[in-house]
Amino acid sequence: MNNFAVPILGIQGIMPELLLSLAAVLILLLEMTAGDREGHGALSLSVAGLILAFIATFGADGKQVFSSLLVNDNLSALLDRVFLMAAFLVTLVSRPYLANYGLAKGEFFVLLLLATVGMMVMGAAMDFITMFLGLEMLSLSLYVLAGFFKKDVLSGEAAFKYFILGAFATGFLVFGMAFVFGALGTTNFAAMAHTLSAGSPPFPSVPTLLFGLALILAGLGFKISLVPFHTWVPDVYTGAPTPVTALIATGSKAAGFAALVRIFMITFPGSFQFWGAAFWWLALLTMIVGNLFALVQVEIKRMFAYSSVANGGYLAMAFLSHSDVGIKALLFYLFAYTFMTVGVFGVVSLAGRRERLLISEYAGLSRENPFLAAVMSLFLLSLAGMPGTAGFFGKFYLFAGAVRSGYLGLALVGILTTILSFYYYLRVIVYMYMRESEMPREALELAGSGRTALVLAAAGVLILGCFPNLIWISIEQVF
Amino acid sequence: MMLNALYFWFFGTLAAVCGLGVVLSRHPMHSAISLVGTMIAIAALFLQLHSEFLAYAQIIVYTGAVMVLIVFTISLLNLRQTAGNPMCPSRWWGVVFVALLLLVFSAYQLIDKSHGFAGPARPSVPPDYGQVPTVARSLFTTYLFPFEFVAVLLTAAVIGATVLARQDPEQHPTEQEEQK
Amino acid sequence: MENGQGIITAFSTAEPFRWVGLVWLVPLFPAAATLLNGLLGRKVIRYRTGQLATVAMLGALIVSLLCIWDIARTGQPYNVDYFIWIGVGDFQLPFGFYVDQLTAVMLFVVSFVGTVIFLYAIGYMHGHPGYWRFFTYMPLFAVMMFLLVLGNSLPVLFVGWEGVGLCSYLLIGYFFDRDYAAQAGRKAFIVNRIGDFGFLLGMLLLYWTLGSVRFTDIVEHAPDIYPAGSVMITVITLLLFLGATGKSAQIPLFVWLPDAMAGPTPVSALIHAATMVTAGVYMIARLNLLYSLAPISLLVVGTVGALTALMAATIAFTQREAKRILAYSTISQLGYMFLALGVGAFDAGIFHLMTHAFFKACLFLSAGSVLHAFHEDRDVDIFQAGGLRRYMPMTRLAFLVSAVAIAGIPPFAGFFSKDEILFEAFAGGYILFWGIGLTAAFCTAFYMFRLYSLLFSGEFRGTEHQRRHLHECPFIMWFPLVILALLSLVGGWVNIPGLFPKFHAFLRPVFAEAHELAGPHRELAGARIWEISLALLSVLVALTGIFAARLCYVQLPKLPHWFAETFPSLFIASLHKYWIDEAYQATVVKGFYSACRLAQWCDNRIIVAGLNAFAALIRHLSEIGTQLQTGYVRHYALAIVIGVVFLLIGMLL
Amino acid sequence: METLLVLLIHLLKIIVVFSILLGCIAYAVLLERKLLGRLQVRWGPSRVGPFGLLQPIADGLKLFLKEELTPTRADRFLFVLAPLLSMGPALLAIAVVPFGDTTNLFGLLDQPILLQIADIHGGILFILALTSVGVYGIFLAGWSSDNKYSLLGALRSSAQMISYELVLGLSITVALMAAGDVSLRNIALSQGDGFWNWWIFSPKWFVLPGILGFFLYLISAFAETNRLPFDLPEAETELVAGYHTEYSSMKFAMFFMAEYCNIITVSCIAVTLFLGGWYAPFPFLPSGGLFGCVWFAVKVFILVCVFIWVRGTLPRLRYDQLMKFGWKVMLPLAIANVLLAAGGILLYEMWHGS
Repeated sequence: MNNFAVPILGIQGIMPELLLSLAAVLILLLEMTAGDREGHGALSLSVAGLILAFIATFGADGKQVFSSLLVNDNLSALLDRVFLMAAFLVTLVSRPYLANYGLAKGEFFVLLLLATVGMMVMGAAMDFITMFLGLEMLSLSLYVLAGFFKKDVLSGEAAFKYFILGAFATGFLVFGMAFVFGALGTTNFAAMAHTLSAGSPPFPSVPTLLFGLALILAGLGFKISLVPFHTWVPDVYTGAPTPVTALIATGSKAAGFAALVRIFMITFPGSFQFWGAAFWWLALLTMIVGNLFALVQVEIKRMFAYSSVANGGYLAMAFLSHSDVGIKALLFYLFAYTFMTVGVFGVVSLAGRRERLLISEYAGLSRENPFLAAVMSLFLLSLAGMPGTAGFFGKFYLFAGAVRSGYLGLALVGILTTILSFYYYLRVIVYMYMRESEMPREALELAGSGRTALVLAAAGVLILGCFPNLIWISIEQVF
Repeated sequence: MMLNALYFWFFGTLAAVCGLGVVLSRHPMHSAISLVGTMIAIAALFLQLHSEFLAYAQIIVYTGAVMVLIVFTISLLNLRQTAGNPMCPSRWWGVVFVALLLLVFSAYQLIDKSHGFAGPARPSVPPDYGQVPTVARSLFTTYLFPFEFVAVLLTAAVIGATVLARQDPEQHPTEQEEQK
Repeated sequence: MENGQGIITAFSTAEPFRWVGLVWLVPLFPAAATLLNGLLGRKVIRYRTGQLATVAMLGALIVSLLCIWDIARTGQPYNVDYFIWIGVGDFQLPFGFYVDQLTAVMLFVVSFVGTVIFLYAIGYMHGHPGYWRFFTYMPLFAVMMFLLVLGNSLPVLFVGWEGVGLCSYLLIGYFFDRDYAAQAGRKAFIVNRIGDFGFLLGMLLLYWTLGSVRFTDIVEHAPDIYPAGSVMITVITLLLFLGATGKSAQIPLFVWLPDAMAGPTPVSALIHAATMVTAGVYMIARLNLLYSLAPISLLVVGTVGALTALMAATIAFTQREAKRILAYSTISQLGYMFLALGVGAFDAGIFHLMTHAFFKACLFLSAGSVLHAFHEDRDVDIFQAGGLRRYMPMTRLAFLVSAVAIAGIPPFAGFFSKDEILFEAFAGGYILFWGIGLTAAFCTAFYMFRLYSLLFSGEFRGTEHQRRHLHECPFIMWFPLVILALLSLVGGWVNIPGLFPKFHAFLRPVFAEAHELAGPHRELAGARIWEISLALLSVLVALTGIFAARLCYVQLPKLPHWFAETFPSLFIASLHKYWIDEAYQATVVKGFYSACRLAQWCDNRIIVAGLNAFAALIRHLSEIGTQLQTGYVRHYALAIVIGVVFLLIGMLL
Repeated sequence: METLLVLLIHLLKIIVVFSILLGCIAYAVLLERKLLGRLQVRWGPSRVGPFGLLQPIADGLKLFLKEELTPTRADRFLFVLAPLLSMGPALLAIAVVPFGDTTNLFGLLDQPILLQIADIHGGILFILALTSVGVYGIFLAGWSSDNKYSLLGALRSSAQMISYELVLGLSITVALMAAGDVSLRNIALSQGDGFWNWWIFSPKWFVLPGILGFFLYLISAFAETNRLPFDLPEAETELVAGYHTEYSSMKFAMFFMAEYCNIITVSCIAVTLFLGGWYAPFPFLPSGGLFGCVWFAVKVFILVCVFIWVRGTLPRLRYDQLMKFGWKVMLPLAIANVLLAAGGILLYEMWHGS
């Protein structure tokens, strides 16, 4: 009976994931035994785990592990770094934020780490099964994190909506995976690509396959909040605790894009003529709707929610470029986007003792807390795409890629909507610097870790804005 | 052969009828019970496909655990009357729409066939396919990672459930104040 | 990718070692000082920040000298790429340095004058609030200036260009709690932005047409791509020159510099006299090949320079504040440099740049000493001063030496450089330019000795309280004055026409090609005779100016009043700076306002129907859109389903 | 022809087994009443027939003839379905239980037949699946009666069953791991040659996991069958007979029968998994063919008696104690037991070289 072969383990291929999971378990044990009420232990353990995992990402060797279910290549390593950075910054911001609400619990950090593990598995997945499991891990943790403020009705609402709609979208995703499996007889990406190339008549046009791909696009489109799958975004982003929002907006979105890249750009580039148009329309709609709706928002988190939607549109543009150019531009923008988005949400979470401020309530922030106002301005300018910030090069690479692949119109729409976005980004700066506050705002004590996170994010924005090549070098190594 | 067909049609019809029951029942409890029926019928169909493990797991997990919880919830909510007509026009639209969708898809399936596309050659089903030892073996070899990862996933789920369900000791005073 | 290659070639020993290979250390020293002072200045380093910054500058100076020595020894330019700065597909822009003779001169000026002024500032800024802030910005400025002169491509130069602009803005507004300082900072910033706009446009055009913005490529390809005198090259060079007029305070964008004196005096000396404002001159000299391909542009440069030189000098006649007079003097001297560039005498321009850096820095620092004695931050009214020679002998001596230098009396530095410019203009056939230059030389001598006389001669005219506090500045301040005064004396000896033309020989490789293109007019019969007689003439003119000034302000103090009453229009015109600021107010600002009003009118009448309606439409759309966000999960789910349907239809049909 | 014969044999087996089972159920009731009587020092039923042996028939007649009541606000469909759902799985479970090895009925048949209705793969999973469906019978009965007590009883019962199902599954796992199979027949076959080979005392590991597993199984079986001391769902003092308050006549009888049927079934499984199935305790005693059935019946009888004995001995638990006991004592024990067993097997295999 017990004579089956022991599988090739490939533990070294999942080292980062393993380290994070270990950190999560240790936090749980600590919580159980020591009763770490202030959350110091949890914070330091998470930080240690994230840093170790980050170091471990440099061990990428391009090998497929666990019976080709996962791959440990440069792409996944780079994506891992995006996720880890997002998680790292969010972790640092969370500490003072949670302390403010008296909720510094270890579970928060555990779920955060596990969500990150989910993202990393998604980024490294070479198989529908692992990809789906990673997605579930990510989603499940985020559903709970979104509802972490049990006393807060909006937080509960956010969790509920996120959960229901997320499950709904996941249904489409799994359905799509089933169809692709039905068409090609395998769930493994490499095997699929092989089948496609070996098939005759031309496989890329098989309706069953396309049907499946469309559903997968819809399912993942939910994660990355492309219009019209974005409907959950404003409510969830607004309702969830702000650091969680930051993670949803960056890590989760990046993971969704990672999955899309693996499926569409790496496995099915041959079917581009079929799915390309879909991305075109989605990107167009997303850019327009996201920016347009952001214009009229009065609540700052809601505004950033729509802004995040709009950014998803820019990112989706990358899928129209030729594979390698597109992926590189996408990766670069993911880095830039992570820094600036975690940055703005970090500022939002630390700017007031109360959640969900109106934009007008940021009036006079520059006087009360010049540091916050300054970094916020930097992040906003970067989001708007000012030269000298990371956002500029991110957009530049994306638009340039689109133009070079012959999608001038789409790039133009992108640029026009970017100009539109200046309006609502600068409005915040105007309020911060040029209006006096009408009512005294109770400012948060800006604890060390929160400040560190913001400084790091700002440094990231500036460094990428001045020396894009620092990241670009490692991006070039993806291929 | 005849028996096989008979078996299939019996459970197939049962699944379909129960499925309809889920959608058309006016009372959520009936819907839920219909769903249980569907699950069992599908499990039976799995059995016919020699996917024994799947069949049992389907019943144990879905019927024995998931649906029980749903039925619990429904009974605790004590819904006697459902609000309004369950088949308002928009739902009819939905039904029509889904039907159309399926129709389109079937049409495409036909086109698949008419194009002469037969799918990649698949190996014939091995005799022990779907049996418990086979499933177990692949779980511990090929699919070791997903299997172990699911454990982590479930841990996350348990933590999440605890976080959401646990009553924080600090919350009690406020609740009492609210009640006053 | 060969991204790492730059670093490897730069630091590997494949090539024979050259001292100039250490050039990357030059900006690194002040950068380190900036970092340390910025991070630890307020709490930890405090009053050591000044010493730290000065030591860093000294380090930069030493390395610079090594590099210059290397360049002088080998005569080979040194070009190095450190890393790919911006890389998109085939657009690869490396970040690198280029060191040739021109750079060497600039390096020397920046690092030497910088070191001296830093030293001075330790004493001058002592006791000021925000001491550490000053010594954070100053090394940062040095870093940016080094980038500007070292960069091997226009974008790197532009980074320095913008960086020095930023530092200038920060330092002008150093006393940010005072209204005038903040205003002056803003004015400088806005005026410079106009110039930068031209610069950026020119750079982009250049990239568009030439395909590269690296200096080596420009030198290599420009003559092939642009026919001499073609429209494109003219447009490019004019746009770039617009940038230069902004940075170097030339007509029409000079108005910011006098106001920029609101900053601390060392700032005025370093940034607004010796280094930053010469960036425009440096840039044109660096791109000499492009300009020599565009004669029209050269003519424009020369004209603007000559006019600026004269106009600023006449304005300086009537100003009352010491630093303001020096500021106009700076503008005027920069005009000289542009005049030199305009007549194709790039080396003369650079020469004047160098000598000017010495004596103008010295003048400013002396003025700073006076301010120091008056316990004044902003400026000193020269009619409230006088007789200071008794109280501040060292300062007076330094001031006198540099004033003589700027007036153009041999053997002081200014004589050699200024006279060469005038000679080149004359020799090139630009008689008009020569005439203007000569007139301006007279003016220079006059206003400079007016200033000297009013400050140091006669009796003290200020309050008794002030008089009691008058004192010579401490050693740490007068020692730099002495160094600079010394250089004002000997600085010109590196290029004595006929006898010792070392400087020209040194710079020749840089400008050789441009000279060939633009300088066929250098033949002048009996050159030596002309040269000597012209020199004598200009010395005469300068002496006349000095004499006139002494006459007016020492011997016959009534004379200026009589003059003002006799020719009120001239006097008032000069006093009011030819109403340039007012003209700007009336034309540009007012024009802008009326254009705005016109636009507003159009807006109200025409565009409300169009643009506003469009804006309203967008807003309306957004409002409608946000109403779609009902908050009901079922509606959200419906949206998803609709999306799925369209995706399916789109992908399958 | 061949197919028909196979069908016929199967049909016969089904008829025989179910007749016996139904008879057993009937007499299990009598047995319980008699035994309880003795435990409480009284006679128990003794009037109908010799020693009261015809009592079950009388009971059956009585139940048949009673009036069938349905509460007005009951959910009729589910009210009827509930007893069926209760009874069906209980009866079905016996289908996979092996009563003995093969037999050719003393040479009557050409080829031996299995003494089991169906030897399916994963038989134990089949039984677990059926058990989980059985919950619905009780739950729906309580819910459809539209009676507070019934609903509470039903809720308690289903919660209890779900909780203890985990323990049940985990305790069974020990035997499965030892035998390396999930087919009930194969598990039984792996326990031949003497009682020391039964998985309760298995030689594959030191004895503890087997015994612990057996007792865990037994305890959770009590809970699964809603027997004392875990019969909270029908606690008369609190809930007026719980989920079947509103049932009468034959429908009530079906719940009643399902309970006893379940007792017999769980005993059968316990015997098969832990007590050597149809094998005699000593290798020199015959256990082939119908002898096996006898041994099997004896073991089951003893276990059923234990059920009754426990009922007569132990008091009822409080509900929260019951749940706490289930989750905080039984479950950790069961998990630890699985680990223990796994370790034991590993050691054993290292010792014996797989």
